[in-house]
This record gives sequence, structure tokens and C-alpha cells, in this order.
Amino acid sequence: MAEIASLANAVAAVVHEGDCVAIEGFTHLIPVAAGHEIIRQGRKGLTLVRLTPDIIFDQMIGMGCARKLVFGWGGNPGVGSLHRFRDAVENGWPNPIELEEHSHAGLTNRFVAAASGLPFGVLRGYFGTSLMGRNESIKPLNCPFTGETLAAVPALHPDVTIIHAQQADRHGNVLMWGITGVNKEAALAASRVLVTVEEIVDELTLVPGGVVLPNWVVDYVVVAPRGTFPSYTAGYSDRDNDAYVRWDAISRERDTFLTWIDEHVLSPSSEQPS
Amino acid sequence: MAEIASLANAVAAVVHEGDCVAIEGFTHLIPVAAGHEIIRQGRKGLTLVRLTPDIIFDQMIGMGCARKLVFGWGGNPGVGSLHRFRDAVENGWPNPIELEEHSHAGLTNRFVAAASGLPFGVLRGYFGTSLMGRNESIKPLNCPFTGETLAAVPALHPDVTIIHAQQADRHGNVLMWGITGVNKEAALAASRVLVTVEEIVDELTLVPGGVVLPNWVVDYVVVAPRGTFPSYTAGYSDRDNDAYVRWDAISRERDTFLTWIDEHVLSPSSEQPS
Amino acid sequence: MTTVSATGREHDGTSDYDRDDMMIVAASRALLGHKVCFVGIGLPSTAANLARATHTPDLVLIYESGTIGAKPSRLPLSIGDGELALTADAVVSVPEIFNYWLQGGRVEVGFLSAAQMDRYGNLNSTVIGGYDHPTVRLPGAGGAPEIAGSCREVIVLIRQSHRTFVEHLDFRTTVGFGDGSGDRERFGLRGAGPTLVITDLGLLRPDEQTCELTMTALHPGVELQDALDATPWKLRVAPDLGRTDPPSATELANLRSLLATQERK
Amino acid sequence: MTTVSATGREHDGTSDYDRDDMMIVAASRALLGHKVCFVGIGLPSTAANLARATHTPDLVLIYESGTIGAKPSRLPLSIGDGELALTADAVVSVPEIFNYWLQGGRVEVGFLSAAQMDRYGNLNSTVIGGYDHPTVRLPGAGGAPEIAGSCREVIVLIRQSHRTFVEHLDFRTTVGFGDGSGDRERFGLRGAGPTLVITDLGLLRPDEQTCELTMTALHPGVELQDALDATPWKLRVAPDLGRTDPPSATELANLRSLLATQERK
Repeated sequence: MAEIASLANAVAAVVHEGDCVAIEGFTHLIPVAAGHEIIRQGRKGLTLVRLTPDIIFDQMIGMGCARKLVFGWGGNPGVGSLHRFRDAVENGWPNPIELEEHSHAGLTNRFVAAASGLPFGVLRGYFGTSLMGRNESIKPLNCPFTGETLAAVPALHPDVTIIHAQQADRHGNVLMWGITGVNKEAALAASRVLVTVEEIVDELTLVPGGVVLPNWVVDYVVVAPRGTFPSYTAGYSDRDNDAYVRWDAISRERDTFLTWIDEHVLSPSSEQPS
Repeated sequence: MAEIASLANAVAAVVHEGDCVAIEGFTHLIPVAAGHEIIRQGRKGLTLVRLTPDIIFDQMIGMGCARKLVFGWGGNPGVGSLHRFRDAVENGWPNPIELEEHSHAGLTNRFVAAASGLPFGVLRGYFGTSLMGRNESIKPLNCPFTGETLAAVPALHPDVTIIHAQQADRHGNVLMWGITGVNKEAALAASRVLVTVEEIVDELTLVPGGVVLPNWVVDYVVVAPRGTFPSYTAGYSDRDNDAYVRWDAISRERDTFLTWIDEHVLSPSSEQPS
Repeated sequence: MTTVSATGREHDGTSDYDRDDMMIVAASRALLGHKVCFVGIGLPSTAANLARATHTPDLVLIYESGTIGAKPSRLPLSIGDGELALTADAVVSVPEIFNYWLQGGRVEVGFLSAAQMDRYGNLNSTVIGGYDHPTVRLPGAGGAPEIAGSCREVIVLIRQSHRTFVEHLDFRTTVGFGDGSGDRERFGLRGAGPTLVITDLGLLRPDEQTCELTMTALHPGVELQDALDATPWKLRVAPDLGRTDPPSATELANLRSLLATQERK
Repeated sequence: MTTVSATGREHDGTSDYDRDDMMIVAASRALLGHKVCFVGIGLPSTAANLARATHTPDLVLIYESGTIGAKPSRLPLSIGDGELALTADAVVSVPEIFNYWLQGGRVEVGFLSAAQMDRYGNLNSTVIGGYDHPTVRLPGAGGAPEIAGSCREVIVLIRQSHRTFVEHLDFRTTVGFGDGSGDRERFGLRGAGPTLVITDLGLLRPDEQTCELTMTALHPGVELQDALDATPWKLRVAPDLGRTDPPSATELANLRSLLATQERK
């Protein structure tokens, strides 16, 4: 049953040292504010899971939150590389990180399998690629009817999934719309679910394309207006494309990165979007 | 690319002797008018597929359209037995029919697998039941990660799927809402798709819970107002519960059944809902 | 006010009740303290809505048609009743209901009924007689096998007689406890199975060791001999055999109001 | 009007064009007569929208984020751009996009790019150098492997040089034709694979027998020796080597209009 809590309390309650933490949102609805709170709380040793690691994972990796990354595509969308991600992989700074990489379809089906209470998902994919040999979580499986060989991937059950949505009601029922990506599946796959929202409303009004998460599958709801900045929240905020471009320069060097984090994440006034 | 056609022309184009024909709609949006047209066109030897065979399948079975039935639950919802279905199974009238029965979850996942381009679907189910031994389309499958044994079911690709929706636009894009059941999956599983609709509108306006089938996955769109009677179409018509009760009496005996079909399906004036 | 229930008897609106009413009331009581319930049409739907009206207003009703959190103001006539969709927190596809919500292990209590049940709570809703040439062809499995497999607990509503309680099922549509202890695990079924069977005579629960259904309570006015006579096998009886409380005035009043909402009376 | 394209060169709005423009125009031409296209951001998105503007207004654009039939009025900046959702016929979940629409075999043409490509059209977008200690860590697979596997055809957009055309990939992220004829079938890949590679120098297509990429046309102003020099292996050349038509005035005008819609110029 969802509890409405502060960001600090909710993150402290659900994200523990060493946890497997999925943070979803496909370009849209990226829970940046929650990621910043994890940095502030100094969580280490996390297995971070996300289809598209972008700026928020770059920041968390750069601050040493991650022991391992499970992902599909790690880049600054439309701009280029994630420099903190690269520094960790190429140079082990601030710590080496283990990589488990998938295609988007493969990782998506790991969430789907977990949400469905199945131990594995099946897809056409991976054969002939170097991913197959590199990743022990991909195995061949024969169709018992046609004999075809398909790829099986194990269900992925995060300890906690964090997503952002437009609204919740006072009972903690959640409503999101627009591009909702794999948010529902990632939430239903997890042991604990934290949803940051733009606002609490008296009553949720269903909209076209709306996805509801009832309060009995959500643990914490946190009001975090503009909590997706510089990503966006349809109906509430626009993507700040310049911030993505700026991040390229900020993140290139370790010291400019640390200075930015100090100012925009760790400083007492930094719980506002930055 | 969807063509807007008359019911008679569209059914003649997509439903051929001996075809595997899925007619979906879960209580809501049952394409009764299309089923009646199949009866009028005298199609025989069909493999009829439907999660919940109800009045329309009872009528088609009683008129000898079916050679085989693939289904999950065959009853008159809230009333009792399907007497024509029972007469065919118990007494072979008007012809014996082969049964392939599934649980709803199993048959649903056969559609999902087909829609997904996979040769099989996986679910937790069937073990310990008599269905397992009776139905060759259910096979055990071991999880390559945990070793657990699950049930595999083969993808079901109907030759044609027929569904009903609220609206289409002039380009044949389809919009349905309310309880949409397994309509999308059944359509995406099929080689040919026929959608009957309440009306053609200039522009589709998305609604909460709305499901769109773009015109490039639909072959024929047919305007059939009240085409779900005595089922219902949210926003257009209510369920005629008394008709379901009346069907029990009409269908109990072969002659009252045949008289009803003559009057309400085969007579020249019967292309109106009845 | 005189109303006629689904089973055709007359009520005077006071403490008069019949065996169906008792089954419904017992089922609604079993939902006390529960959160999420998978509901079929008929007695289960009435019982779940009686629980909402009486003691568990926030009970989440999930119907197989895809409606999650339906709050019907009248008893639905089918699991795809428009009233369910209109009052639900969310309407999702049938694949999603089965895969994400039921198989995902999110439903606490599921209701089932059947034409036949054996001593291990296995159910037949497929055929009476042989499968290929049945005496009576029944509707079939529907959602039952997976409801029985995936709900954390299952409540079976079934009348108790030699017709319904049978030594050997003609067809095992749905697994209760198979042939006894350990079979559910062997079949990979995740929930606890039929933890409660509510009949018109009383309540049965599985024995902790053997999983054989054991009469644990009798409804008011029912003697133990009635239950023994209605059961074709040597019925196990709990040493502390209890007695169901009769429906309270509130329960009956709420039930009458619910039944009065049915269009077909 | 003077605009600066994504690659930073100036245009005078006339027939001046650069190699990126030629690649985009060639890609948009390849979409003529097609119906459904899976689009990534950058050159592919520009090419697909140029095709919509120029010759195939009904081209259905599917972006991995879940937008089906997007009709953006400006070039999107990411595959999850709000403009795509607002203008789409339908927005579905990412699992649905991959499973029902891509893997379901409903997409005719997919676009891909990569850091490296070999002679069989296999692609690397994962690492330069060794996997465990890479010289350059690239973003990774994303949607590419399944786009290459399930689209009926794939068009690769890649510059032609010794950096991008390599004898041996450092990592095979995405399968083109594997080690040659028959490998796609062996890997269970359903589409025809990279039937067209568009570079800044010209066009390559797989040999019908061996699947090795063969230079079939050169862009205006490019000499065969340029292509041979840019390729580290002995490049196969079609006997009837063609010449790409230069961008027409209409194509260039439409391209300029599209690029002008980008917020970041």
C-alpha cells in the first residue's frame, strides 16, 4: 500500500547498500531527482539497471554508486558519449564497474518475464552476436513444437524500481501517460516500487494512453515537481536539450564533473531541479 | 491496407472453406453480425477459435460451419449451457466437432506468441490437469536458468481474425475501447483481419483505454451498426441480457433453433440486428 | 419489501435466509482483511461485493475481462459487464490480466466453483462422463486452472451432494491438491490452493498433513450426519468442529440490497 | 536564407550539398514505395521524414520508444521526443514495440548505423579495442540487433573509411550476413538483412551468392579509386557500377526545411 513520503525518506527506505536498482523512463519520465537523492545518500555497490543509461546514470556512476551496470544503450541521446560511464569502463574511475549488456529487446523481455511471474523470457535475437558469448544470462532454448532455437533471458527482479509519473492521488494510485516505455513492467518486476510524481491530485482522470499503477503495487509516492529535468514530463515540462549538450562539456573532465555535482546535487540548496 | 467494404463482400473475401477463423471479443465487442454473414454464406469445415464460445459460436456450430473448435470456456454467460455446442459434442448434430480446449490463459498466450512472431508461448499452468494429456498442443519446457518445468503452447496463427470495434476512419484505421480482451493479439496473430465497426468517422479521437489498429494491419473494415447484438459496444449499445436468457429456450431444441435462424439470420430482412 | 433472489425463493427482508445466502455470507466473511480478489460471476461476485458493502470497502476486485479495482454499483451480469469497465481503476487486456496480474502472483484470493470436486479439492468443469462421448458437456476450463495455480489462496463455492462431491472426477480441469500433499509443488503451482471450501452445509479446510478436505464447521441448522450423508467418501471431520454464525441483520440487509440491483430478478 | 546543417556547414539554399546531405537523400529515395519504417535518431530520422515530405507522405514511422505512425512537424531530438508521441497514431509500450511490432515482422525497413562495419555488413556499436579494457567504450546494442534481425530489410548509413570499414570487427553487436551466405538462416534471423549500405561515397549491396557487400553506385563527384582507397579490404565492385543522381532541387529544399525545424542548429 503506497505511502506518500519525502524524497529523502522514501529513498532511504527503499534503496539499500548493494541493492539492484532499476531506474526507468524511456527518454521521457526519467526520475532524475530520485537519482540525485541516491547520490546524496551516498549509496554504493548498487547494481544499476536501465535500458538507456543516460545523464542520470552517468552522474551516479561518476559518484561511485554503481558496482555493476545492466543496460542496453549507454549514451547521451542525440549528443554523444557518456564520459563518466566511459571513464569508469575505460579507466576504472572512480571504481571499475561490471557490465552486463543486452539489446533493448532482451532487457525488456527480462522485465516482462519478471512482471509475468515467469523465470525466463524468449525472443528472437542475440545469435551471431558477440553479446551471446559475453553474457551468461542469455541461453539458447529450443521450441518444443518447431525445433527452432530461440534466445532465453532470465527474469530480472530488481530489489527496487524507481519511475516517474505525472500524477498520484491521495491513496497513492499512480497515473502516467505519453511514452511510458517499460515503466509498468519494471515496476511490476521489482520487490519495492518508488514513484516520483509531478503532483498529487484529488482524483485521477484517465487520459488516452494513460497507464495506471494501483496503490497496492506501489510502496512510496514522492512529490518531485520537475523531477525529470533535463528530461521531460508530458503535460508538465519540456526537455531541456541544451542541458544535454552542456552535460557533454561538464562531464568530460573529472574535476568539472565533481564541481557540478557539488553545486547541483550535493549543496544544501540543490534539491531543486538543476 | 484496409479496404472499406460491405459485410457480404468482406466475409466472402476473407473466410474460405476450411479456414481457421478466430472471432474474438471478450463479452464486449462480439462480432455477431459477421458470424451471421458466415452462416449466410454457408461456410463449412471451419476451425473456429475463441476464448469464450457463446451464442454466436452456438449458432455457427448448430448451422454446421465448424469442423473443429479451439476454445477455453463454452457457455451462455450468466445463463448456462450452450445447447447447440452440447448437441454437437454429445450427439454429433449437425456434425461431430473436434475439440481442442485450453485454459483462457493458455489460449491467450497462443495468440500472444503468434502476435510476437514467436513459435510458442510459456505459462505456469496445465500440469496436474486432464487437459495436459488431452491436448497435444501443450508441452513441458524446462527453464534454462532455474530448471523449473513450465507449459509451452504453440503460436496460433488464424487464417482470419474477425473483431468488432467502435470506430474506423476513412483510411481504415481502427479504434476500440472498453474491455478489449485479446482483440489486438488475435488480430496481429492472423493472416487476414476483418473489423466490423459501429461507424466511420472523419478523424479518430483517442480515448482513455483506447486501442488503435493502424490500417496497415487490417484488411477489411465493415460498417455494422449494432453488429454485436445481443452483446454490447461501449458507447453505442447495451447488452441485451434478456436475449441471452431467451437463447437458452430457443437453442434447446433443434427445430426451434432452425426456425430462429431462418427468421433472424437467413431471411432476406435479417441483416439488421436481431 | 419482498424480493426474489437468484435462486427463486421469496424473502421478507428480515432474518429469513436460504443456503445460497449462507454460502455468500460465509464467502464474504472469508474476505475480511484481504486486499485483492479475483472474481467470477454468480455467487463469488455477489460475495465479493457483499464484503465491499459490509466490512472491506477497499477490497480490490479483479475480473478476468481486464477490469482492475472495479467498484460496481450493481451486480454485474457477466465478467465483461460494462459497469465493471466504467468503475474500474484500470482496464487492461486479457493477456495482461493473466500474465502480469494473475500469474505475476499479485492476487491474494480467487474464487472457483465447479460441477464436481474430489476430496483433495480438485475440480471438474469440463465433462460428465467420458471426454470423447460425454453425458454432459460442461463449459470447460476458462480461467480456473490458472486462478487455482496462481492466487495465493483459493475459495471454492460448491453445493455438497453426491452429484458434486465425487470419489473420482470425470475430468480434472483444475488442480486443488492433486493426490495429496506435495503435489502442488510437484506441478509447479505457486499458491496455497483451496484453503477453504464453502458448501451449503458448512466449511471444509485441507488437513495440514494430508491436504484432504476436512469439515471444520457446519452452517446453522445443519447436522453432522447431513454432511456425512452428502459425501460419497468417508468425510474427515475436525475434532473441534465449529458452527458458522448465521448471517447478521446487516449482512442480510446488504445482501438483499445487492441482489435488488440485478436487472434480472 | 543561410542555414547550418547538423554537420556545421553553411548552405545557401541552392544546389549546394555535402556528403551527409547526399547520404540522407539516398536513404530517403530508398524508402520510395515502402510503407513501414523503423527509425532511429540522426540521419535515419531525417531521411525518413524527407521521404514523407518528398515522395511517400503516408510512410509509417515507428520509433523504438513506442510511437507508431509518428508525423513529426519538426525533426525529433530523441527517439522519445514528445513530438513523436503527440503526432503518432498510437503510443504503445516498449515491450509491445519490440515483441508485437518489430519481432512480429510488421516492419519493412529498418535503419542502422555503427562505429564499424565489415564486408558482410556486420556492425559494431559496442567497443573499440578489447571488450574488457576497451580503447573506446561505445553506447552498445540498443535496438540494433533485433532491428537487423526482424525488419524485412535493413539500410545501413555509415561513412566509408578505414576507421569505419574494418576487416575484423572489435565486437559484433549486430549481425548483417555473419560470415556469409546461409548464416542469417543459421542464426534464426528472419529479415533479408542489410540489402543496402549508403555511405558518403556511394551505395553497396550484398552479392546475391556470397552476401559480400559490393559497390553498386558512386555518388556524384566520387571516383571508384576513392572508394577503393577508403576500404581496407579488396572491395568488390559491380560490373554495372552506377552513379547516384545528385539531390534534386526539391529534395534539397525539403531537406533544408526539415533541418531548419531542429531547435539545435
